[in-house]
Amino acid sequence: MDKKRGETIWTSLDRKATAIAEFTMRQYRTRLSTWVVLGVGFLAISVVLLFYIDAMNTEIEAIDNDGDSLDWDGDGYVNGQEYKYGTDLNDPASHPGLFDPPIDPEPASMYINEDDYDWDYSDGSRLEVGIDDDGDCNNSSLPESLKDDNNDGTPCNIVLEYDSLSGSYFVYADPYVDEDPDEDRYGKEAQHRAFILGVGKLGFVFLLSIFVPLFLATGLIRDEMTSGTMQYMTAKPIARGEIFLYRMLGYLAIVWPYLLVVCSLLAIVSGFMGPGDQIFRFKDLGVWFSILIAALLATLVYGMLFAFLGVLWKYGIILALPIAAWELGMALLSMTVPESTFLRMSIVGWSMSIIDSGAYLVWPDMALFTQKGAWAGGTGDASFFFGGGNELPGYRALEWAQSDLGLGLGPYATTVLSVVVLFCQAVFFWFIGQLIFKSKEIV
Amino acid sequence: MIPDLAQEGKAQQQAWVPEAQAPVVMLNNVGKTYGRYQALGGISLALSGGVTGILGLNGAGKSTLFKLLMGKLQPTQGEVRLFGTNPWKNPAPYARVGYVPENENMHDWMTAHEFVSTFARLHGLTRDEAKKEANRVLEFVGLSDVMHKKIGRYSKGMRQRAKIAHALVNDPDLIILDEPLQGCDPLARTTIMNVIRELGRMGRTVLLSSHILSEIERITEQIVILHQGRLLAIGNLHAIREQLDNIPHTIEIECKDAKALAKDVLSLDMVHGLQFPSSSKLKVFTHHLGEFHKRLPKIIVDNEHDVMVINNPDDDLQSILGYLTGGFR
Amino acid sequence: MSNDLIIKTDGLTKSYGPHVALDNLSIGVQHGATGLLGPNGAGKSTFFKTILGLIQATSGEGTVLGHDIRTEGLAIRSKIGYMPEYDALDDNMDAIHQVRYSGELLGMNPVVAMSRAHTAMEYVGLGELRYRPISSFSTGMKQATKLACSIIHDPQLIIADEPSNGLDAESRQAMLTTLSNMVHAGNRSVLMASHLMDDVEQVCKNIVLLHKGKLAAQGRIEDLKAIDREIEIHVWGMASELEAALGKDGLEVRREGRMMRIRHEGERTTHRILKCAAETGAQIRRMHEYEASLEDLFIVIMERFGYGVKSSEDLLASPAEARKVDAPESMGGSGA
Amino acid sequence: MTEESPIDVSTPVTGQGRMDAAWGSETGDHAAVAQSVPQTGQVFEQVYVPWEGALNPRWMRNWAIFRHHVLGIVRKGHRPWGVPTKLVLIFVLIASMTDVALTLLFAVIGEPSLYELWGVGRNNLYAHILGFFPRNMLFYPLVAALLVGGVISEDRSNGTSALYFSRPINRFDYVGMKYLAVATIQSFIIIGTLFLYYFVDILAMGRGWAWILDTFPMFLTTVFCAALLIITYTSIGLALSSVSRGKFFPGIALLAVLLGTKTLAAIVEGLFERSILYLISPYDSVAHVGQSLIGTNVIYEHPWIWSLASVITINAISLYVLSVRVSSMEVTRE
Repeated sequence: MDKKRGETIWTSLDRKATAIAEFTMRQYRTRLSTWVVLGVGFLAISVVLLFYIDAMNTEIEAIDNDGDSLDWDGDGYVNGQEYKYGTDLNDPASHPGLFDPPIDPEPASMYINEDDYDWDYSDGSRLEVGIDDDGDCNNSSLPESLKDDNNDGTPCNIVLEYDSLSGSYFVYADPYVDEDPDEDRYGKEAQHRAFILGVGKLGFVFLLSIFVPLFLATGLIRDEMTSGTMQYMTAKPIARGEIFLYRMLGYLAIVWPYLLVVCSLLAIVSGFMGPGDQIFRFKDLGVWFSILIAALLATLVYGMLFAFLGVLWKYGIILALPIAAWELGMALLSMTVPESTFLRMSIVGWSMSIIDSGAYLVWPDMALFTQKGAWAGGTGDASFFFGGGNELPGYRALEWAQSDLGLGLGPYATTVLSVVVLFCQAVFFWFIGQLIFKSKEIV
Repeated sequence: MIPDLAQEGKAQQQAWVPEAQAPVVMLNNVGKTYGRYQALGGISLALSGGVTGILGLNGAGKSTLFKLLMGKLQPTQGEVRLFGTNPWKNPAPYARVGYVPENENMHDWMTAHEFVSTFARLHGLTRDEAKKEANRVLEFVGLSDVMHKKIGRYSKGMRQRAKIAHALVNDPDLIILDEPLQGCDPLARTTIMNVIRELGRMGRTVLLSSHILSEIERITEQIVILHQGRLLAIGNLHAIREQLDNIPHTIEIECKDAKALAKDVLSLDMVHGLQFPSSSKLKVFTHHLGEFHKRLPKIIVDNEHDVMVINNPDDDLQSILGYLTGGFR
Repeated sequence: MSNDLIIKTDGLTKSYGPHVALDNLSIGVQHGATGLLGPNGAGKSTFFKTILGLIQATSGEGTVLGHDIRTEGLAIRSKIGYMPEYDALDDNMDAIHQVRYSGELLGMNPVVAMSRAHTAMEYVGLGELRYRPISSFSTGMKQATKLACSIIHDPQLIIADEPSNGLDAESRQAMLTTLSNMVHAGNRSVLMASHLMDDVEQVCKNIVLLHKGKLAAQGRIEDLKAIDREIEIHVWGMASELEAALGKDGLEVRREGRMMRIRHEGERTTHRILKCAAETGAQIRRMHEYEASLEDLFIVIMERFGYGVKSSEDLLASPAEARKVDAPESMGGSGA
Repeated sequence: MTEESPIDVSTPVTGQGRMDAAWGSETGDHAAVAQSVPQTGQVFEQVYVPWEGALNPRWMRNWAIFRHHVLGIVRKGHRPWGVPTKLVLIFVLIASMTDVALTLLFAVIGEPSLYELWGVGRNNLYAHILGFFPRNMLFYPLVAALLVGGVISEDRSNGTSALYFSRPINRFDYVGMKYLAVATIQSFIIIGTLFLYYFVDILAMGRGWAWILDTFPMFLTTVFCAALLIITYTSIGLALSSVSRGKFFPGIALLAVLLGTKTLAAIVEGLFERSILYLISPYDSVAHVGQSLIGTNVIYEHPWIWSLASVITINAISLYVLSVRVSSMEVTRE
């Protein structure tokens, strides 16, 4: 049609696109419900953020995992000190104070969290780690054979073996090595990671990405059709498929910046609040970035899906409810069984695998890190001192929020594949939607 | 417009009627049924140029006809052609059409200027061009002083004018107005009628529907009459009336002395009946209305009759509609 | 006389913040049919709501059928029938049930309501259509159903907001006849708002004209009409020539299309017109003395409030050709 | 004549002005139109039938509103609930009778251990009303959402609010009756099936008085909890319905409130092991009260009185919003 002034078809397309997108954005802006929905979404995420801030500011109570800060015999010398000097733990008449020269009793706090983990990440399949910081292995009166419980030839160390089948590490530890880890240090880090993953997966990809499109995108075409205002737009020289697409653009122009703002806010706050020596945890930005990508794509796909349902049937929104329920189930499934085939038939499943890939790249020690929490200085899965699963604080949250890559591919391949699949889903819904919209009679 | 198509050879390929000759609106045996209900049954017509009033009672199929033309509905039978193109699933011909739907709902949250310029941009105008065009058409319909106010605050007449403005923004060749005068107060009605008449004078094809007969009569004499989905008549109002020759035309004349006038009137050979409802009233029946009216003034003046009222009660739309639809009720 | 007033307001004022919707209205509506006129936004709907006791007036007082509008809203609403301007029907219900339900809402027994609903539907002319869903109704049938809803309890006063809006000639006539029947056969009162002046003229004896919340005029229609005389002719063929000839003859002519109005200047005016017609060969299809309609009255009064009628000449302030230039050819413009 | 007419106090309407005015106006051939009316054959026969009956008082009007909404579920001629709504209601009604069916089944089979699993007991009574999956995740909120969706907002969009308010009905009655009607329909499904469950158990197993005396307080408590649940859902839903124009927004918003707060609280519990945020979830607050009153295993850490307070607060806020919105509702079509 337009062949004037050297215009290509693209410039005129572009004009129509911006016109409808701007129109849609203005429509959203003038509606109170838009702001209520976005505001409530922000509020909901902020509530979780508040809990996070509170958790970061609360010292996690230190637990004496190995019990050496106790003073069983009441002689003023804690077990750890007596043990170090070889006196009898149960005899009040035997303590280092009777030595010559007498040794002053050490405060009990010296024997809490005194033997923290000193494992570093390495991607070897078998590692030898662990230093007996407090010397209660090296200096103990145990025979050498017992000091090398794991039979690796070196006394007082820990051997980690990576099991590629289960994707986790086995811990073979000599006694009294790294047996009293720092709960606060571990717990903060674990909670921090769990928060990022949990809020990213359930907060952004599930809660925001389903409910925001449910409110904002369902009516994009349907409301205009029921109120009859679609009459104006469909009387202009523009294909219905384009109207569908450009209305979506307008929707994305509202939702995507919103997600960007909320995501950045959380990234900045958690970056400053997070544990660690550095002022800002720059590395985490990678995870936040993958969360953002996942949320953007999820809102795109859900938006297309719900707009399509709105076109399909006047009561299309009722179909959205079982879909939302299915997606909730899939969200929970992908956090527990990430390799399930069902996930391939969902939207959250693919979105969450983007987040998992991001987390895998930024925190490659995740498997080891969770194992640390589970082992908990030997008190976790092995009943060494007190017997019975005393995982470190934060471990359960992290285990709940974190999941492995379910596709059996590397992180980059998983990300690329997921992005492509989500895009294809969006295009698919758009295509079907515009086909139906095109043959709809507008009464 | 024409060269574009010709040089691409499309006209020959797709066996289109070359645009210059294609009527603006062409319907060939077009029908539309909703379930069991027939809204339009087999209508054929071709229109171009000037203002045409589409007339019919509520539910006669006027809106359905317009929606078929605008590609909002798919015809159940027949073919619709707009500038020689099928409008269903094909937005191309809308570039030359302006459509004012009957629907009262509008984008209340926009100003009229935003409304018009947004839709102007859908015609491929740039932002600045669209703004300029919006100013122009809003000025044209007389909304320039309130165009930066929200449409939600407009009265019905202003809303109708805003709708007309949005339809005019691409300077269309065909303007379709579905009940543009409904719900307007007399001031707004007069203004809108002037706008429509002016559009017709500018050589646009205007289709206009209404059920208020006197309104259409004031705008145009070119009419299409629909009744229960059927095409009853098309053409000039008076021509239609004159075609209905089996029903004699009635002329009522009021004068001082009806009998005396009757004598003189009888001398005209086209008169074939007289009636005296009262002593000062004369009813003349004729089959040749134009001829009679041409000669009547002379007779009156020459014979110094004192005529107060001449009335032609069945020359208006209402009576024509009555005659035409009478058989179908 | 004040006993005859069914609606009486005294200094009624309603303001929404700074916006004054009703400004010191003192209106007396007599028994019988009364038309309420005013352009859109004149405060007609607010007035209705105020006298129905649905919104509280800011100041002033009034009575409807002897009940205070401030305190006795329920009693007023039991005695009147209100027919709103907009659609007020549930599309998915059958007409008869909608009408019956509206009777039940007034406190009728379901059985009584049903029999009255049949009567009312019959009365408004929807007898055969009463079991059809409202969604299948045309505008005229919907309006009739709304009327049936409001007259089910045979109210003393029917308040109808734009009763003939959107109706074709036939249904309009039916609606107006029904309303007049209520007044004449039933001896009820009708207060109707309308844009179509013909309608008001047909049904009502009195009018109240509102403008921007103020009372612009009230009284009997006949009293309000001016008595300027004009002769209206409908010309067919040779209109321009006739216009010129009439002008030459010294007659004042206004022309719109094939219709002309000529100022009445003495007995011989018609004769002069016919003479000119005979000379030019124009056919005068119709000629009669033009009686001022309510619409003219409306326009006169509105003009005094500063509402101009935009004429074609105003629209043509810039010539059409000049306007066309900047429209690109591709969009159907004439091109440069 | 013009001098005396009220329109013409200051400036006389001159002939010129009249002419101008008349000019741009209608043809003025309404006289001709009027004449031609009889010619079109318009015969309009009307018989005016006066009615002098008395109108019933307020409670009868209210009963009409209530009846209109409740009977609409089953009969034509009353409020037309949508087909999807009716289908979902039937589906949920059947689905919430699974325990009734299983009780009957195992009573017939006569296998005591299986019967113990499904028969009336604290846990099963609780689960009938307050079980999260699937009842309070899919069924009951969906029912509430569908019922509540258009109940006020459709009156606004159809303009039928004028039907109520132009009649002697005040706002309180209007909203109160709608509330009651919606709550009653939910009660049929939730409490009705609970009663059925209880009595089927008595009949099928031939329970004696001792058992009935034993379980009846528990049963009554369950009924109370069910009422609490219905009231809470209805209050929130109607408040949402009163603030919106569409039919769908209130429904989705209700589901979003119920499931969104639950999800949010679940996130916080999962991450930080704190159950306090469940106070903002209407379902969990009611469930917590129910767990404490019925005496099943309490899965929340905070005291149940807090949850009760939360339920009351949620209801109070909703009812406040509802009353404010309804009292300021315009009598027009929006």
